[in-house]
Amino acid sequence: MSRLNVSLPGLEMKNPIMPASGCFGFGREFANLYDLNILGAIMIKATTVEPRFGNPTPRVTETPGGMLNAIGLQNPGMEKVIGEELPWLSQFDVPIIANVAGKTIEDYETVAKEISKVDNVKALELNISCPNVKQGGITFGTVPEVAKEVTERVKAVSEVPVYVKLSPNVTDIKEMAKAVEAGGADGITLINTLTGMRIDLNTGKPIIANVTGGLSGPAVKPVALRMVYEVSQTVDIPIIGMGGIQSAEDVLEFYYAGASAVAVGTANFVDPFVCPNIIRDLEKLLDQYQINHITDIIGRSWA
Amino acid sequence: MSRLNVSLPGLEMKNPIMPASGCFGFGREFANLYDLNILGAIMIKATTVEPRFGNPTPRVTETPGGMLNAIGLQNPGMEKVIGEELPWLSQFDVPIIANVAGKTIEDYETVAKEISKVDNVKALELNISCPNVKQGGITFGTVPEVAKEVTERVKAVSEVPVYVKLSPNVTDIKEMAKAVEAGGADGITLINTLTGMRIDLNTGKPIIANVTGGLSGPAVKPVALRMVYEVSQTVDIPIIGMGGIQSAEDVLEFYYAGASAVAVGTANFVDPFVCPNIIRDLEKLLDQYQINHITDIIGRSWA
Amino acid sequence: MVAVEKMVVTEQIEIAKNIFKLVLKGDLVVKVTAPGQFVNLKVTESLDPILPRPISIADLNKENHKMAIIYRIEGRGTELLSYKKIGDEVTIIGPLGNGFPIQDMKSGQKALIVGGGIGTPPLLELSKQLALRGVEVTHVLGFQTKEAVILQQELSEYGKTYVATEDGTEGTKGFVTDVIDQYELEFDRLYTCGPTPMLKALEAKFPEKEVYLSLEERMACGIGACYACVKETCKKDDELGYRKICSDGPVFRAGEVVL
Amino acid sequence: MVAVEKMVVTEQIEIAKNIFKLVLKGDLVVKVTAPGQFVNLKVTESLDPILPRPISIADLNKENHKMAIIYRIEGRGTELLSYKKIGDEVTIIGPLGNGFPIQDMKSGQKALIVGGGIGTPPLLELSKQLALRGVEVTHVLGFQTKEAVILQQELSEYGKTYVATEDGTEGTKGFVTDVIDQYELEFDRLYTCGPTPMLKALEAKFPEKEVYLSLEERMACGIGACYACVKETCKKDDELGYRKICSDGPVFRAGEVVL
Ligand SMILES: Cc1cc2nc3c(=O)[nH]c(=O)nc-3n(C[C@H](O)[C@H](O)[C@H](O)COP(=O)(O)OP(=O)(O)OC[C@H]3O[C@@H](n4cnc5c(N)ncnc54)[C@H](O)[C@@H]3O)c2cc1C
Ligand SMILES: Cc1cc2nc3c(=O)[nH]c(=O)nc-3n(C[C@H](O)[C@H](O)[C@H](O)COP(=O)(O)OP(=O)(O)OC[C@H]3O[C@@H](n4cnc5c(N)ncnc54)[C@H](O)[C@@H]3O)c2cc1C
Ligand SMILES: Cc1cc2nc3c(=O)[nH]c(=O)nc-3n(C[C@H](O)[C@H](O)[C@H](O)COP(=O)(O)O)c2cc1C
Ligand SMILES: Cc1cc2nc3c(=O)[nH]c(=O)nc-3n(C[C@H](O)[C@H](O)[C@H](O)COP(=O)(O)O)c2cc1C
Ligand code: FES
Ligand code: FES
Repeated sequence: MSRLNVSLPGLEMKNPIMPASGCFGFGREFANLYDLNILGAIMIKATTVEPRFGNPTPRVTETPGGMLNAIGLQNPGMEKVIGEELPWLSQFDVPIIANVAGKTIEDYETVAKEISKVDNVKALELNISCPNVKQGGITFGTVPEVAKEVTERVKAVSEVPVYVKLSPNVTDIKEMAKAVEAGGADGITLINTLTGMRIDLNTGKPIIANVTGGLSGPAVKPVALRMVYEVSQTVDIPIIGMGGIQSAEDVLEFYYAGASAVAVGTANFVDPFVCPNIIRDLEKLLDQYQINHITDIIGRSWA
Repeated sequence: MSRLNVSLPGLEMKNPIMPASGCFGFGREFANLYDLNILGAIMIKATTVEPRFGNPTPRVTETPGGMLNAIGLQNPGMEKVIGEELPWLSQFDVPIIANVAGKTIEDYETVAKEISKVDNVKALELNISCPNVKQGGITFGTVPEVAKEVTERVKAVSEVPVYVKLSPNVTDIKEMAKAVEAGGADGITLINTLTGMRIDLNTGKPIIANVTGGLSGPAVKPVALRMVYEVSQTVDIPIIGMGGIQSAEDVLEFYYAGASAVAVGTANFVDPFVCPNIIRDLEKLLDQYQINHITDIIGRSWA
Repeated sequence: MVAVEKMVVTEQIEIAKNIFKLVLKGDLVVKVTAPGQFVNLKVTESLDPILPRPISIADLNKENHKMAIIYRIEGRGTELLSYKKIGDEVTIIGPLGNGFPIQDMKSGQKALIVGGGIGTPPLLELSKQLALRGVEVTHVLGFQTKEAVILQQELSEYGKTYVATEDGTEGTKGFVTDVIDQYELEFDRLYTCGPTPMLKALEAKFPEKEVYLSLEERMACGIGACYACVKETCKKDDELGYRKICSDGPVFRAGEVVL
Repeated sequence: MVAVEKMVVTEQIEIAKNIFKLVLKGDLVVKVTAPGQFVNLKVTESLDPILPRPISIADLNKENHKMAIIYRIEGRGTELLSYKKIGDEVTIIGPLGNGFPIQDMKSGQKALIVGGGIGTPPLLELSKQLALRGVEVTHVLGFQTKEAVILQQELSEYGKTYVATEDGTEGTKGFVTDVIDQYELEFDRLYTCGPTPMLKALEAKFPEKEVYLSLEERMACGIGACYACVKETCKKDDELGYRKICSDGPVFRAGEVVL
């Protein structure tokens, strides 16, 4: 029996490793590199009702131990994702988590309703936390009542379990978690990116055209771990943890903090084979630390 | 005429470079390494009414591009700081910024009142943002109304200008800045540390005995810059920026973002000569970028 | 197919001020399919700096599994790269992108290859392969000043090579377009890589001609997954409305995307 | 006085499994004032890892400006250190701390030096200097197993050297305290460095004796400025109530701080 298989609402996974939304497109590029069947799940790029072009470039820049991005939720729109991307992904025996974004609650409802009908979409991830979209987006992710309402309304129309992705840019992540749990969320994913900035020394102007961007990568790992630790002890729904994961060791750390599965974002850009490598190393690491099954260690760091 | 001299409320400085509170003790150790007279100012270790032992060890650990600390405001108490440390520091022609901490508003008032009477203390820095003290501390730094009240009450008793040090662990740093400005703050210092965590793979337990710690160092620089950028355009009082500064280039970035002076924390541990090195390099950098005076570039990144 | 490989440094020389030629050996070389492709290069195994750097393949030798890249020290990443010594390993992700179309160029046709500054390197392999096909190649290279001139000699092997410098310290004083005018250069197809103003000038100058431009943008993934490097299409009714420089380019037909 | 210096690697050898001896050359060496002092060592110029690593000075040669450190690969920092080659530079902050008191030890007096595992290295220079003063030195070293034994031969040069291993694969089976009992070792002063349980056992065993312990704690500044490395004092009425391991220690008289 596998020591890595994990069951979460809607998700029967071979292992708890999945690429994070926005860092893996719709899988096509990585399918050229390795067999996507080995992944625990795939979180696809944020999908909105209409196609979106996103922000002007430069959209990314590097920071110490991390990177900033302000892609601006570029995506081909719900219709194409449902009509082309998801059918293409159905060739793989991997549950898809559809990342849903929008400007209004109605947008979220529309996308959630339609995309949750697709066969291989096993769960939704409500992106109420994208810092790079000017309207809507960010407020949903920082006001508990609004987050609760979005969650409730999406739950009412979704045919699959709903995970809510929380923003780390809040005073009290526990409040946010409790709000979305009360709204009926089946799980929580965190963290999205921390809002940050970098300035070009030659021009004195921000490097990212959008001025600020979302900070991700190893630099944010301590913040992500702290939030997983806090939230996992506050709510009764499972957490998919992310933020700076680069190695199987990092996966253990998130499990100890209280995560029930993890997602890998930025690291896919540093090494496109990072997900298969982590899955390979994880099994060895369980031996090394004499862990019988990965689920045995959830929350081991709790007092 | 110097191209680096800077005047801020209470502070006439040869240059805008000062060690950050808690990363320089009361200067004694660094005085063995170089002449403290070259510094623009010194932010001394947080001072509380009573002596404090602080948290159990381990108190520090490393993270990707940064570090976590949970010192717990260890300090010899107001009486000793006023009776021994500040007189010793008075041998240097450098303005001292006294970092004031406490559990209650009364604590802040008591320390502020007494310490602001000392001759070489030219400004206070209200530490309402230390994440490593369990009672009091953190609430002051995350609730605008409370922050305003502490500021007002300290302003009423202080004989020198009061800077308020803001926590980055908030949803809206602009709100906090406006609150302390309304409370009469003469300036703002930011950022204090982001709350983070790291787990020991061998034990599965947090490495920091206090469980969480404050994240500092280059990893947080993008967050610090973003907050300086936001706050400097929101309030009319000057900002002393900090968070991950390691080089003269970093100083320029903070100036472009909107800072009027900067503090250097963690980098003092990586290279104890970092402050003199930055001061030396800064002058050259002004040449390279054809900047006449450092104050010319404050906020150059603003739209 | 894209691979990740630790390639070994077999040569590192400074060919002009702050411009280096680095030769790397590894199996990845045989996967290169076209001149103008690039690699994403990790300058260190540590996370400082964390992102790989996109650098064009300048010269290829599939038989002995070697390729050369030519880069200018711009910032910390390229500076660290310049410290690599023979025998050191460098992690390479590649080959990436589609490169310049050459299969449809026939012997006897005329190609004008225009390079600007540090955009010149990928044109070396391009020129070599065109020449091999019997295409008549002419080069026009633009630089700021004499010290910045690179690859003039190497390119001369494959065809006539003109140089322009902005300050006139070498060749024609002025821009590549001045050289083209001055010598009334003719071509069936123009290939170019260099700074955006130069690409814009060439696009504007030859609206009726077949012009291929190699573009740059800040990248993260380099393979088309992150949407960091998009450009809008010129045609507003284009089905997608955008192209990714890393995976749809970096070479585009002039008029395809907005420069 | 503390200096920051790029010292040059002149030797790097693996003296036991995952344990390395690194010899560094530089002017900083002449500033060392006592055995048991340590340095803070940057394993890379990059910010990954960012903090310097505290490592004891194991052997000193002031004349030719060399010092040796002996370290075990524990994590990423020490692993990276083990890749340093002859000629490489390593940035060192030091010397730090106060080291072992030896000035008051007289010729003919007896010192018992007890080392545990990777705590043994600073005892080498200590023993050398004590022996030079005519002090009669005896060593007891404790390790987990035979493969982990280090410095047995080097220390034998200065005095009798006993070894204990937990699994009995070398010397006495058991702990250093077992060796001391077994051979009824006597001393005027005991110096020790090693894991905390060992230090505690020695402190408890010789409450009436002069025992000096070298301690460890996670550090940041290494110079006494950050309050990362404090230990509570045993005496509750101590004026400070704490000591900093980096600047007040790392060596303390047993009974001064709570282990
Ligand atoms: C397809 C492509 C091919 C290229 N080929 C070459 C080549 O053959 N020779 C050469 O010298 N340069 C080439 N460049 C530019 C090269 O990528 C940058 O000069 C290099 O990344 C700068 O890195 P740095 O760390 O020295 O500078 P920094 O400014 O410190 O880099 C910081 C970050 O910005 C990015 N960045 C900075 N400048 C550029 C740029 N112009 N384009 C894309 N990203 C940038 C870096 O990749 C890095 O993520 C190419 C760029 C692209 C997109
Ligand atoms: C005064 C002093 C003298 C020392 N002398 C020696 C010596 O001579 N030989 C030797 O092998 N080791 C010695 N150590 C321990 C050595 O500092 C650690 O083994 C080393 O820092 C581990 O670094 P790493 O990157 O390999 O491990 P990691 O676990 O990756 O290190 C992560 C962080 O934890 C810190 N850390 C980890 N373990 C320790 C520890 N035991 N003590 C202090 N900080 C630690 C590191 O400095 C770093 O900041 C000494 C420690 C101190 C305090
Ligand atoms: C280039 C990029 C694009 C992203 N796009 C999305 C997105 O569309 N939807 C979303 O919920 N999160 C998005 N994220 C956030 C990641 O899914 C993830 O939460 C974050 O990057 C932290 O993980 P990491 O440190 O492993 O990258 C994006 C991140 C990056 C770097
Ligand atoms: C070890 C340590 C101790 C600190 N102690 C204090 C303190 O006593 N008072 C305070 O206001 N900030 C304290 N700080 C926060 C710093 O002053 C500074 O705000 C923060 O570290 C960000 O700057 P940096 O990235 O340059 O370190 C401490 C930071 C560190 C690393
Ligand atoms: S760099 Fe990721 S899509 Fe081009
Ligand atoms: S490490 Fe900073 S006080 Fe000891």
